[in-house]
Amino acid sequence: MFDKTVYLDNAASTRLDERVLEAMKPYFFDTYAVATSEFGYSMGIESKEGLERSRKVIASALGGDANEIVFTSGSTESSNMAIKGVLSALKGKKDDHLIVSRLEDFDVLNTAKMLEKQGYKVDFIDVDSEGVLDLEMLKAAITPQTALVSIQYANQEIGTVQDIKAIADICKEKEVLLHTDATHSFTRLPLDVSQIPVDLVTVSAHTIHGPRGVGALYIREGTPINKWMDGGFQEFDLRAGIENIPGAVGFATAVELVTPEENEQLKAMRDRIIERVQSEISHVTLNGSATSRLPQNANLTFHYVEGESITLHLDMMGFAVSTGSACFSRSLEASHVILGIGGDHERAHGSLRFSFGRFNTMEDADAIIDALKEVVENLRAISPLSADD
Amino acid sequence: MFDKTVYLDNAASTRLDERVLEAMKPYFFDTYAVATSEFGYSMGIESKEGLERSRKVIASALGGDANEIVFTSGSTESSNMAIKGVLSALKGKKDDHLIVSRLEDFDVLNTAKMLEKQGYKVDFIDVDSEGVLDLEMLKAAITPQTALVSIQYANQEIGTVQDIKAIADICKEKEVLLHTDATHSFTRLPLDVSQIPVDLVTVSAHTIHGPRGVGALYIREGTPINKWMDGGFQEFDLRAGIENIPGAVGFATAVELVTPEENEQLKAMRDRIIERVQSEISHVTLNGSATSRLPQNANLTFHYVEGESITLHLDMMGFAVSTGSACFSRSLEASHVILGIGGDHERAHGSLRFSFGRFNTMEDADAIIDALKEVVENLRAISPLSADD
Amino acid sequence: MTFPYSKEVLEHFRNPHNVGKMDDPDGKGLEGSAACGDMVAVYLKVNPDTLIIEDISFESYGCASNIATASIITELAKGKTLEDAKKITWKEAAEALGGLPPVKAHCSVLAVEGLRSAIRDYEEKHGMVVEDEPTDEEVVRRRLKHVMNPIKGL
Ligand SMILES: Cc1ncc(COP(=O)(O)O)c(C=O)c1O
Ligand SMILES: Cc1ncc(COP(=O)(O)O)c(C=O)c1O
Ligand code: FES
Ligand code: FES
Repeated sequence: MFDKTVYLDNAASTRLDERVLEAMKPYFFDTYAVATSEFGYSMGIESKEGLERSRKVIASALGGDANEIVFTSGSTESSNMAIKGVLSALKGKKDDHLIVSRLEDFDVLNTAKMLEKQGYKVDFIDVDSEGVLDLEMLKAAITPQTALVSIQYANQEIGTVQDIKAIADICKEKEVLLHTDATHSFTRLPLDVSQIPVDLVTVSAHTIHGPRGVGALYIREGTPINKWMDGGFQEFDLRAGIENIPGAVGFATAVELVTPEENEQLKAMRDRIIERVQSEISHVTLNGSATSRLPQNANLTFHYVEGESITLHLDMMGFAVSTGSACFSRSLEASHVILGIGGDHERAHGSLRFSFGRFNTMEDADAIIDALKEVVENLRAISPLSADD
Repeated sequence: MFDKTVYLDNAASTRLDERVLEAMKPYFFDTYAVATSEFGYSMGIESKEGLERSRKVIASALGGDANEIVFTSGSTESSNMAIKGVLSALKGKKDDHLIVSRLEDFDVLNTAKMLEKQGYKVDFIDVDSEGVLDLEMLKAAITPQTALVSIQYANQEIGTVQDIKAIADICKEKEVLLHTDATHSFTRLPLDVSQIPVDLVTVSAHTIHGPRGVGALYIREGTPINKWMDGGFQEFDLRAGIENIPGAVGFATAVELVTPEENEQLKAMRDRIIERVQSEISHVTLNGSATSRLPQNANLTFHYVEGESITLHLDMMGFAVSTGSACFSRSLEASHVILGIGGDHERAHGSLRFSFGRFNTMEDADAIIDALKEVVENLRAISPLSADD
Repeated sequence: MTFPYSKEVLEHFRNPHNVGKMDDPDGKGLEGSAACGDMVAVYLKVNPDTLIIEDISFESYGCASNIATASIITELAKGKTLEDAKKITWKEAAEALGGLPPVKAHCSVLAVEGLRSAIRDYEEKHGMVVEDEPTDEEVVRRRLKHVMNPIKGL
């Protein structure tokens, strides 16, 4: 429909990098056997080597050991496995208390809610108006019955980055296990498990130009965790099912392709959008922290207009972005994240998330700003709401 | 190392078909957005269309409706979801009894064993010496407390195909739900859920030259089943996590590429190996049914020799096959399938599975038979076991 | 090539030394059973004056480790006195083979047991010892227990 879509929804998913596919191809066409034991046949042994090399890449990007990485089908599975696996392993010991933040993505949030229905006690920790976790509330919530704390490293929507070190130190001091969903921060921000005592980390490939359907869970050696998917003995007997070796290789390649320069470039685009929009469009609120923020994320509310209308206009002009508006979502509910930072429904409905990736340029950022100025002005012209109310 | 490996382990996994990758590429590079709601942006709506088209292909290959297909990460996940999802939905009603066959693959078998440990009652139904399920024993095992029967359609190792219609009729008459693991029969043998009253069917892409990491679960409309992976609302709110659309498209393409002619060709290679080996090598036993058998599977025991030794010799000659020998497996346990049909350990240790795929030729079948004659003769010459004992 | 086995193991596997049943052996040992997937028979010819092993052969039913270890054991034992041959350990056999995968250590253990059992058989026949323990599946499992962890190996 357009020559080229300007895709600024990289937080939802990203375009595969051609080099990732190239790295996967040998495992599609030449070394396609399952990973056999070392007593299997040559092709299976080579498959296994490809898998284990990939595991090492993921591990070292996190500062962990290869035997602490379990491949999964994605972040959702990693977080399900982390939370359900730890709680079931601790059943009867520290069995009934889970702590999560209010801003978690659904993988953690809905797992927590489901467990609450099953009889677990769950505390949802508040955040401030920038989305920063209330550390005092976290401290106060931890009891001797607390089995696990699950706090994301960076937020999917408003981009706020938590002080994961402070959170980990609290958990360590109180001797509770800590899981963090690092889906959006992985490779974009440092998280070194040899320095920061988190016990479980959720990461995923498709947010960094890797393949869909692959993720991993870092599990610190010695962490009590039960097998979550039953079946064969794969993945240290913790996650059954044939290994997705092309996927793992693609994931590892995607990790290796991320550079500090790229992250700087993302940050520059993010800052351009935040600065230009705030100076060139009136009645705009930045959602999330101005300082402690994912390099690739800008989230802004355009007051008095509704997000789905903006995104539809932008879509017709060739731009893809997402909004926290209820109208846009499948569940027709306003963003729990914007509500969680104390925003009202109007703030959620008018919010747009711009998330950058490798294939974006500064021209993309400038182009969407120009488009926004026009769209927002037109929609405001027909809106019954205004600053005068 | 060799010009070409003759790969005869297609039951473990298969080489990707180039045409499958071609079909996936647009979803890697052009239409890479997540599937958005119809109120999302264009690229997300196109992604969703790709997903739904694929769902229809899988559905119609099974005779079901598109809204009865849930995509998963593979057979293991499908079976976990089927069994755990149904049992948890029926909890407190018909809650505590599960029936499986002794020959199930680990996805079903180990799920059943884990549930048994958690307090469920599990019956393991016997099979005869060809691997055919004992229907009388099944009938007798079903009680008013039976929540689910899970019997595979075709066996992964010895290739025996069950009379799924008879099994489904029994379950229907007794009003219990039936799950079948159709991993190996899918597209190779007909299974039409509009004719045969199975309620849940596990299928997977990587056994038919589709991508790794994608499977599906057919769930008959109205079947009580709980969500198994918590998180977002994807897949009819039954399986959270971003949809692997390239994977789904690849799976659908793989299904469409299977032809009746190909299945005939597989059968011809299978029969060649069974016939030539039995007539040209002494002391050989066919494992599994001679008549009710997967078109792509031959499984034979070469008595007095051990499978890992054979496979290693064959490997050095460029052939990849697998064996039920304990020495070959990761768990160092002999095949539960061969033991399950009443074979002794020696029969399991000397068994080889030859499984054919699209990229095999009749020359491959003949070449491995010639190699086998030499290898088996040499190993028998040094074996302390012989027909004379 | 990415085999888990050393060059030496593969060489002995491909072309095992001293194979075959021996007619009229002076001592004979059979260890393991087809049930556990390993079985080794060892046959001895012993000089009754020097108690030196003058000839030795084996038969093996098992994996590559099993075959290769049985082969190297016969090489190591040939020309040794019974006393010295008894002292050959599976470690020495494994070393002579350039190492064995840890998880397969039991296969080499079994080959060594085969040799020792053949020596014991000779000694019994010649009134040198009495004690014997039949090797059934139970005994093998017990022996193998400490060398078998299916996930981690040794
Ligand atoms: C922070 C976060 N965690 C987890 C997920 C779930 O990831 P996936 O859908 O890849 O399983 C998402 C998805 O958007 C996310 O934003
Ligand atoms: C009959 C059967 N069901 C299920 C599975 C598990 O499939 P996957 O490993 O693709 O999840 C297998 C794997 O070999 C199988 O043979
Ligand atoms: S305004 Fe129409 S769905 Fe929200
Ligand atoms: S003989 Fe089975 S592992 Fe060696």
